[in-house]
Amino acid sequence: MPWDRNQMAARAAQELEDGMYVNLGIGIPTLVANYVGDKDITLQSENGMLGMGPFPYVGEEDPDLINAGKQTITELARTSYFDSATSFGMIRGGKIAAAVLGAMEVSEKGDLANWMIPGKLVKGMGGAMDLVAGVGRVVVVMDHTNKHGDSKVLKECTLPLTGKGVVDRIITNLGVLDVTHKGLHIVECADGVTRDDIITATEATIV
Amino acid sequence: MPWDRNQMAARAAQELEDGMYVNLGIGIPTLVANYVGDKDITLQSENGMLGMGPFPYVGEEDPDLINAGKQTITELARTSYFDSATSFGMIRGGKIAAAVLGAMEVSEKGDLANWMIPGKLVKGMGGAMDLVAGVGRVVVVMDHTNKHGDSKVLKECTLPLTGKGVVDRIITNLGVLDVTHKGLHIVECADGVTRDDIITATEATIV
Amino acid sequence: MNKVYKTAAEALDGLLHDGMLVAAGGFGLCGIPELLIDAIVASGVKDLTVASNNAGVDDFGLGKLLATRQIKKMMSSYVGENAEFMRQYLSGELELEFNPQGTLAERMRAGGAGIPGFYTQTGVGTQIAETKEVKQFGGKDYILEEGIFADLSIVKAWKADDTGNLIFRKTARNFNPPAAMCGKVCVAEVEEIVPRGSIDPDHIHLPGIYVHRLIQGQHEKRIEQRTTRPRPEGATRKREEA
Amino acid sequence: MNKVYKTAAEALDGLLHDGMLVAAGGFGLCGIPELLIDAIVASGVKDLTVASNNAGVDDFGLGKLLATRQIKKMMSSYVGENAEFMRQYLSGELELEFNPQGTLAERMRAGGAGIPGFYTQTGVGTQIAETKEVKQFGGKDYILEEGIFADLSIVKAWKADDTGNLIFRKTARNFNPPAAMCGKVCVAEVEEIVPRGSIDPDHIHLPGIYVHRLIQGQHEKRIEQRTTRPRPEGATRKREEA
Repeated sequence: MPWDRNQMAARAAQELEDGMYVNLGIGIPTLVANYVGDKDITLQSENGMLGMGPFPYVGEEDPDLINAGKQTITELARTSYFDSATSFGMIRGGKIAAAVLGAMEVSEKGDLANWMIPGKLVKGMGGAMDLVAGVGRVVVVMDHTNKHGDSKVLKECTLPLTGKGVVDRIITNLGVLDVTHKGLHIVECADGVTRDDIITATEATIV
Repeated sequence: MPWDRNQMAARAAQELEDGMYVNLGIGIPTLVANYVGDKDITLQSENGMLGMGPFPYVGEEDPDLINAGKQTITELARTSYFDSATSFGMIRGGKIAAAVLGAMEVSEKGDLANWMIPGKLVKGMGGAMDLVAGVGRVVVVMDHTNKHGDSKVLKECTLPLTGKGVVDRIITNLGVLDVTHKGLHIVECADGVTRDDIITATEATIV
Repeated sequence: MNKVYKTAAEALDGLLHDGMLVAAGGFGLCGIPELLIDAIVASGVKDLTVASNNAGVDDFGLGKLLATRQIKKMMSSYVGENAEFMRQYLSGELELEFNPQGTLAERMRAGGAGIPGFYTQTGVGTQIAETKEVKQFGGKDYILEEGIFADLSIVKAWKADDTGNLIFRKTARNFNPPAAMCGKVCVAEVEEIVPRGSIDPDHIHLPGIYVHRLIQGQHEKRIEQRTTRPRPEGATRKREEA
Repeated sequence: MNKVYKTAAEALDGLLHDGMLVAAGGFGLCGIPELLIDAIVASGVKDLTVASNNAGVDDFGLGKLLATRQIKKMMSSYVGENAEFMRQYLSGELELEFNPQGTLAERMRAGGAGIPGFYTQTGVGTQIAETKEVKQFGGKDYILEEGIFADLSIVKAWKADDTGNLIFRKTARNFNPPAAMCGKVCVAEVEEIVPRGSIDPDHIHLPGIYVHRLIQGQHEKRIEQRTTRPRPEGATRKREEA
């Protein structure tokens, strides 16, 4: 049975190691925070914070304390604040060990498209281009196929790119794939999902 | 009679206007602070401070509070501290209205040499190149001639440059000269000094 | 040196002209110069280019300047919360220059620091790079991004002293310092102006040299997404360790 | 995540190798990582390139590493207080790359921020520009300066919490933040380590992400030029307005 959103998040959480500074994107990646367990992970919010805490208790929302998804959050004992230039300085400078991001499409070369559908969706890339260009390791978490059943794991992305050759690992509802210079390598299959199931659902080259 | 060090500093202080942020170099320029009178001037120390105060009282020296000349100083009510990248960001970015600097040589084109005598003096430029390239107005304060009686106001500098075409005004013991695109223009003569005295003491073109 | 003005309108007096480039601080609706935006709306100045990470929402922040059609062009990284923006952009009434968020922040800081251009890997191989010069360092491609030099900066801080030294609060700092740095003139609005000397000089986030005019005012500080969790019985800690 | 080490030697264990590039914080003798410098002297590592604004004095700070001839090359803006430095340089035993002070600071920050190169007007038309690429922006010449990517950063702060968040004191901040940013690994020495949560997160000057290892120790904090003025009868104020 393919993984659900929470199982995908839990799998992504296994990518994170003790002591890491990590940036989690919006959507399923946000759920990863619920599964880090005892690991000492510091979450960056790219609007200017390290050490992002959980949502506040009702009545304790602070308009001056939001995450990159504009949600009210809280601080922790380790928290620091800084401006946006400093925040992206640490992203671009490779100080963030890993980012877990959603995607619309990923290619077998590690290209990522997650910011724009021409003529349709023009919200902007936000910090995604900076993150994929700068962080140590990029892990994508997404459904393997779109709502029409088409593969989102492609030979070439069809949508405008967020970054070229930037994805290290893809975690989907079907399993875990690594981007290698020869093509995609299946690392793990979800419970009850076979290699053949993944190959069938994938347009990209599997090696 | 030519101006002495303090008179030169007093004359340089007239260049400063109310509300200005100013950087004063080492030597005679440092004395300028004694002559600003009621004008509201904020002094920058390029090692990371705005609002430089006077020397501390004996016994109140703080090793963490020095100016760019490595002297112990004090802070004022307006003081702020910042790192060196920020400090030179404001210098390079033109936020400092004026710098008053010493010089070894100045040319009629506004070239300045004040950091090096090849084979002899290799202390380094410190922040001088950044200052002359970045601040709004560069005022040089120096003796008109060197100890051998040779003019320090030249057609062309002979020493390695600190900056090219960067000097706006020259204040010497003999008077005040402006750098114009045609040559140097005598703005003012020290008491008892004539235009001819200045012309005689100057190698550069006076217009 | 008097930097303190009574109202946003007075603080902007003489600074506005049609076609100017304005850099604005804020992220989403957090830490935005809401009073100065309102005063710019009231001034009627038009054909503005605005460099700001976001474009407000339909009825708040920069969204108000979009509603009045005073903005000709936005330089932003994310404009997803603004339906009127989307409409004007898709119909071709509004120009939009998308900048990766970190590139936008760095372009502002660079402008303020006298740096006309810098190289970054962000956007290499994407449409962001299409019109930009590419240069290799250490065998890798980087693109040239230019500093932003704004005619006016508008920012929001928590507190100021009367010399313009600013402190921000939590994530409301965001784009405000780089936006402030890149303006020929910077006007700041704050929740409280305190006498000089009241703020520890080691706690100042933005030195007063960057701030030319200053107002104190009441801020709505609207919350865009109020996310909470239930309070467990007896829980009172506001700050906890993960 | 344990960043706290007992001694400077332990904190540097495994990080030193001959020929490496070290970025050091400090200005003059103010805010220099004196304990880490001593430990590097003791380690015997050699052929170092050191990026530091100054080179210490003959018997203190980086001057100690010059005395032992462990430094092959300095990247500095001002080395005027060091006679041994001058001797080694003039005799050709020591390489010296002069950087304008602001260019050096910005090169460190750039390295830390993933920016391999930036343009500046500083040094245009001087010997600093001789080997550098020139580019025009708005009709003016600017030279290309490259980011510094150090193998190791050594910095001194006033206080740290156990997660490596740093605060500096007065002008002892100086080059320490940009130096810390540009190192693959950064080791910081502080006067006091406090538990996480003890420092207001809005007062932190350098977030712990930049600091990999940390020691607490006793600092000499030598004063280079002790300048004072006589105390007027009854004067006690330490902070006054000009």
